[in-house]
Amino acid sequence: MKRVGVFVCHCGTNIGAVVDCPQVAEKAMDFPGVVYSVDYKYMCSEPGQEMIKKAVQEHRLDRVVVASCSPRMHERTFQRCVEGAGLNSYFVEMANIREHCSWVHAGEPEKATEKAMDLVKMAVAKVVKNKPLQKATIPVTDRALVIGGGIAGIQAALDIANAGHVVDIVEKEPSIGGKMAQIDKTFPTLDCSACILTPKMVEAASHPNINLLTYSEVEKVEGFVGNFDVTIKKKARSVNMDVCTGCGLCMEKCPKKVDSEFELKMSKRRAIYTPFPQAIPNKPVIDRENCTYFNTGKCGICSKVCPAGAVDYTQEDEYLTRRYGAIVVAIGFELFDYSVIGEYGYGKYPDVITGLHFERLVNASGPTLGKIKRPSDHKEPKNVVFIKCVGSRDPAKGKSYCSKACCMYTAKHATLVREKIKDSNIYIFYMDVRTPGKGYDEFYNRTREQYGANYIRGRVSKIYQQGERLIVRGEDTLLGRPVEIEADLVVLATAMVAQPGAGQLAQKLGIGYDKDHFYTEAHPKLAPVETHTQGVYLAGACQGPKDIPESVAQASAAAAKVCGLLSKREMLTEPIVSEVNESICAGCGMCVAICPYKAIELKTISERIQGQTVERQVASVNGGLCQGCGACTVACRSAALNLKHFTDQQILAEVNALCL
Amino acid sequence: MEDLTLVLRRTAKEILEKGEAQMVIGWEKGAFWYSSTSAFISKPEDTERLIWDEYCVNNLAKYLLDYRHKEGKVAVFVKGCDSRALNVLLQDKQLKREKILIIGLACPGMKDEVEARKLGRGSSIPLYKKCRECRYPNALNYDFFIGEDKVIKEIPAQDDFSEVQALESLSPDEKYNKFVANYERCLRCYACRNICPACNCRECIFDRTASGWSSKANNVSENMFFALTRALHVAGRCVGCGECERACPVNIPIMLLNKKIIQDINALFGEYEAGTDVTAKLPLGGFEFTDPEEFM
Amino acid sequence: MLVAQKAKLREILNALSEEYQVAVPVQREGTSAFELYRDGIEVMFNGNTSISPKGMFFPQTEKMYGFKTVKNTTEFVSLPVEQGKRLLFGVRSCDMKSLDCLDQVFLTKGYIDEFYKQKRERTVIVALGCNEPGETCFCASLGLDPQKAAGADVHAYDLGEVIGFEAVTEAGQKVLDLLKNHLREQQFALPPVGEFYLKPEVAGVPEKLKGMFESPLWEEIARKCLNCGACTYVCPTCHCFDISQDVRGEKGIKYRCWDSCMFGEYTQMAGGHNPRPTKKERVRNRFMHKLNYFPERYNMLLCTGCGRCLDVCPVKMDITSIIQQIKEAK
Amino acid sequence: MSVNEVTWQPKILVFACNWCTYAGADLTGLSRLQYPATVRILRVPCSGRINPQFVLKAFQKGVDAVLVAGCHPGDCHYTTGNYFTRRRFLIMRRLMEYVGLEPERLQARWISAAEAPKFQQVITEISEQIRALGPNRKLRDEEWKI
Repeated sequence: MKRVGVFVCHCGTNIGAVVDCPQVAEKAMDFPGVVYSVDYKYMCSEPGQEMIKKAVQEHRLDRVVVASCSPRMHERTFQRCVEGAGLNSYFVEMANIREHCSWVHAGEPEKATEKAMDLVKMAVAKVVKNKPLQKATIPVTDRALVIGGGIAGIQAALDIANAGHVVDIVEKEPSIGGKMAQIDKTFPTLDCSACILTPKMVEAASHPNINLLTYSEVEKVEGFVGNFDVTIKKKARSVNMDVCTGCGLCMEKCPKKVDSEFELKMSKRRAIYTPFPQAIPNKPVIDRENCTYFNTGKCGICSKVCPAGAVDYTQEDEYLTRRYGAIVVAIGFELFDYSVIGEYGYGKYPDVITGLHFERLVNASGPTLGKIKRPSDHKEPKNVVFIKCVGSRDPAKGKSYCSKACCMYTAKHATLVREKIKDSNIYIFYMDVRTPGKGYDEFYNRTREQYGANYIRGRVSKIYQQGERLIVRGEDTLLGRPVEIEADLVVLATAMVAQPGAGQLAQKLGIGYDKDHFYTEAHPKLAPVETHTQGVYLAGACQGPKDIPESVAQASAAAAKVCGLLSKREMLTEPIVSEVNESICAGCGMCVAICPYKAIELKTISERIQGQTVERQVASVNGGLCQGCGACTVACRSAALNLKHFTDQQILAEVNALCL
Repeated sequence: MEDLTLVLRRTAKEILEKGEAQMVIGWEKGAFWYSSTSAFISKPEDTERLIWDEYCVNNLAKYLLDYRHKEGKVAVFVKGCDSRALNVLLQDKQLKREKILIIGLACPGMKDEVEARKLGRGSSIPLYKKCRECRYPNALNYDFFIGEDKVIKEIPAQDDFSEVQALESLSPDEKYNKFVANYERCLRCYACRNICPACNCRECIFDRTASGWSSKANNVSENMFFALTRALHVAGRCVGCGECERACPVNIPIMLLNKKIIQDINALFGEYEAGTDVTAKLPLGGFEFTDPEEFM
Repeated sequence: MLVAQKAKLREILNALSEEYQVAVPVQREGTSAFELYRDGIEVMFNGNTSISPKGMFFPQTEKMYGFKTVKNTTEFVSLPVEQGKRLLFGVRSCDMKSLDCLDQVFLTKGYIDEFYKQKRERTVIVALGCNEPGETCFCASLGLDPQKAAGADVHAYDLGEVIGFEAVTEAGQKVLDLLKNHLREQQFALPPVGEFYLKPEVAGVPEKLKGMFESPLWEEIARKCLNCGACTYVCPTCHCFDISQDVRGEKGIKYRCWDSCMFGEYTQMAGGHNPRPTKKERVRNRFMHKLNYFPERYNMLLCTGCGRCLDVCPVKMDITSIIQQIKEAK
Repeated sequence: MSVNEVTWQPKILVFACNWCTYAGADLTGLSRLQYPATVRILRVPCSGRINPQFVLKAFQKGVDAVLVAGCHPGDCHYTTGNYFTRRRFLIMRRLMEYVGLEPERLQARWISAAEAPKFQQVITEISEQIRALGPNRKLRDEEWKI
């Protein structure tokens, strides 16, 4: 017979004001197995935990039930507590009488008390069936993978590499750098984006511990923390990277011109190209879709002019599989394609552009060499209208969330216009101005006061072309009157959205994502860079809209987590995994098909059956791969599979207890 | 069928004489004119016992499990339903194809023994209901076929779910009362399970009371737990051979549950006919992202 | 002989119901069993019930006692026992014989099973003679008189339009006394008993089986067996049970329920060993028990020739043919 | 447990996956959203762990309704567990309705960790439905008193 101790927590008045805790404790003494029961103000406090430890000793308890808050809050606390008392840490169960009881039945103290008793009864019924579980160890491969070579990926890779671990960066574009490479200046300091980014890019490229795998994508992820086997597809560059010197002759001579993605179609690039002059690696790729040679079999100029003979039309996509101990996902964001909605004439009027277009227009190496010229007729705009929250905070047409960086970059844009075009007028339509951040509000105030940007609170209802100008019609909600502005250029602060392939990558990695396809962190506050899949971490805007400093900070945090993991040769694994009763298992393999982690395979065992040795197949669970979901247990008709700590018998015991 | 009986005996004899299999599983005559029963022949001279008549209803596929760890091959005669059953056993990885010699038969439909006993010799005996409804009378998967692999029975255009639908149209209480009436008399003898080819667990949870899943107590609640659990366990693997119902000593219409699930699987996840394709993915062994969504 | 028109059976049963809790054979949903009599229920006359009346004395599930744990002590609680006189109408010879077998088990050799005894003692039995044996019947081969069931309190005879009654015991006489107003005296000869189709010869079988434990016959016989429990559960003489409990929190009930030697779990030992691991051992045990062990201990076969096992077996295991095979075995 | 008509309160068992619905129920508490004290939540790692047999057992033992709840499709912490749940319970719900259980008594819902109002609403709705239906007696184990 087990000796269960029940500890009922008042949580100050959080529980105690609704649930009659002393009565719950008293009632608990009637439950089978309970030999000690007590209530206390704060079970999780130091004295509370001491109380548990003491009771375990004095009453020879071998199982503990803590009736308090959600196990998602304090399960670890009490596991450590009972461990401190000399019990296996899995000998504690929690009854959630706060979140699931006192807080939601505040007006019904009697029913809440009765429910609390039921919840304790269920926990007692389960805990007596708890088995001691031990964490096992698995080896850790000392190599990290960073997916995405933007500022977050670069920062994470550098931090990990500097700590002495080998890192591979996988970047789908031909160059690392990401969105930050397209940005002109950074707020609030207005230092040049390239000036602070390119040194980092160079550092990453030349770091002995970092391997760049550009123009590459993650194809498949198998394995588990410490041992991810990742297959990476290296897309054919058609240029031999080992031989190419990056002289750029091919790009000069290539006759085929294509819209530049980097310049957002505001200028041309060649079919053999680097995305931008400071690209790293600064070696070109052939865009096969647009290359004349690949389309017609004729041309071949690049090959002819290449002094190093690096052009190789026969190159094929290459797949390589490597084992990594940890993965940082830093695939960044994309901008909301507002042309789909078509409001504000975006996609229709050439002079309605996005903030990122503006970054290129204002950038010294951009299509206009830093002169702000409007796309339609390359004239210098005088009246520039900025519209914020385009697609953000707009659940009807766009996204419900705030894209966070727009208020600041719009202020920055306004400043840049005013600096470059002294006689310009700036009008900024906004819903709210949000400037939390070091130096941010000061920057915003400068924009208004020093640079004279006109902030108009209200939404733009319509934009239409009249002659050469755009008429922007809206409402100033502060003054409560309509506004109409003749604009030369309209800049939309479009929402940041998840990368289009974010969902698929998440499925490969087995990590979660929200309705907007931003990746879900393990805990919004306490585990902001972890995911629910052990060994996979998040950095940058793939987790949600972020500005550069935040992305960098998160990248360093993720790197710290990776270093923590890789610094050990082996790690402890959760013991809550499925197990097979081989004597019952018939080897039907239903579970094999169902396991999302490919943690189950059939193995052949030999067995004596009536004096005869026979070989038969049974399921076998890889404890390192198994994440403990338990889907296999339901597929197993004969119940040969069971999930430790959540066994059929434990769940049935809870069901039975509830119904007493 | 008498002619085929001779062919069947000859085939069995040859198999045993040539040592192509250590045993042949077929049918022989039972105590009454309307009963044929399973026969296990390992000597060539005993093949004379074998018969093939309209009472060879017993599905032989499951017997193969008894010999899966034995050396050598076992030959088995299969009708359409036996053949589908055998396919399910292969799909469930309970048999090795190379250890079985399958001799296919074209089934004309089997006659209802209960009716036969009632009506007497010489009268026209109706086919089992399950045979009237059968859409796969011929063996689907075989090493060789006796006679011509030509359908010799009338094939209904589609599965008949009318009884299921009739039940569905009742009120909750009416439905429940029907099932109570059926399962009140269940003896929990497990004949349905033991004859069912889809019930091929090494150890059934109902044989392990210690597992906490079931008790031996016989009452409507436990009996229905058994019935519903078994229906769920064979879901997507029930070949509709109806042997459960035939085996039931208290005449419970067991197929009412199985057919309901077959009907729903077809409607929800696309048409699926268990045991017609060994390589098919089991309906409850997977999912589609596009499955109907009702839980939002 | 005392007789009544068959059409008056309803009145008779209604009259008996005032004194007894009456159970009668009833057909329902393609099966038949003894059920508590309710006015108007149609009594089955042709053939025997598919389910034997064994359960009236030895129910499939029977609560034995309750228990409660309070703190660290356990209290036993006796459960209410149904009282009052019962009357079974329409029990056939074979099933009467099975009660003789069960009486041996539950009431003799120094062990009295109170649960069985209590039910047996408060039950009077009106047996019904068989004129036309069923196709699977073979009671005559086992020495039973299909028309006159030994051990019954009253013999009833199906005489076409009328039913004849003869009291055998004092309790039976009381029953007929109750029916005074419904019965009249009239001479009737019993019709001849029809021909049996199955005629196994059991003579010498129990003795022969003594040396046949290791016979290869068992493996052959067992091949087709599915190891379901249909035969044992319809058998009027099979009497194995398991004791189990239904625990709900600090309270529980001990109950016993039928078990079957056909099931693997029947001989499963806690340590994992099973002395009857395959169907060969289980089938052997069933027939050895019926035809050898039981006769050795109680001097009677544990088979009454009711034929139910032949009837229900999904794979047509046939005890008469098995008896034959035993006789022929070398 | 005997069913006393006067004092009867619906007893609703919620099988909740640890990552979404259990967390959603936690958030309901954190948000102080009130709902009837009729439910008892049983935590499982994933809705894919919920064996339909648990549901049958629960009805046998005497619950009045069962709610099976997990992450929205696509959001499963274990990637695909809830897709299996969906298949299993599409079949299970139909089967239970077929044998005469009122469909309200077995429901399945996707409730994310963020959907506290949905959790509140679903529980409130089910409680009302079950209150209207009254205690469940179908599939129930025999009741006994000692």
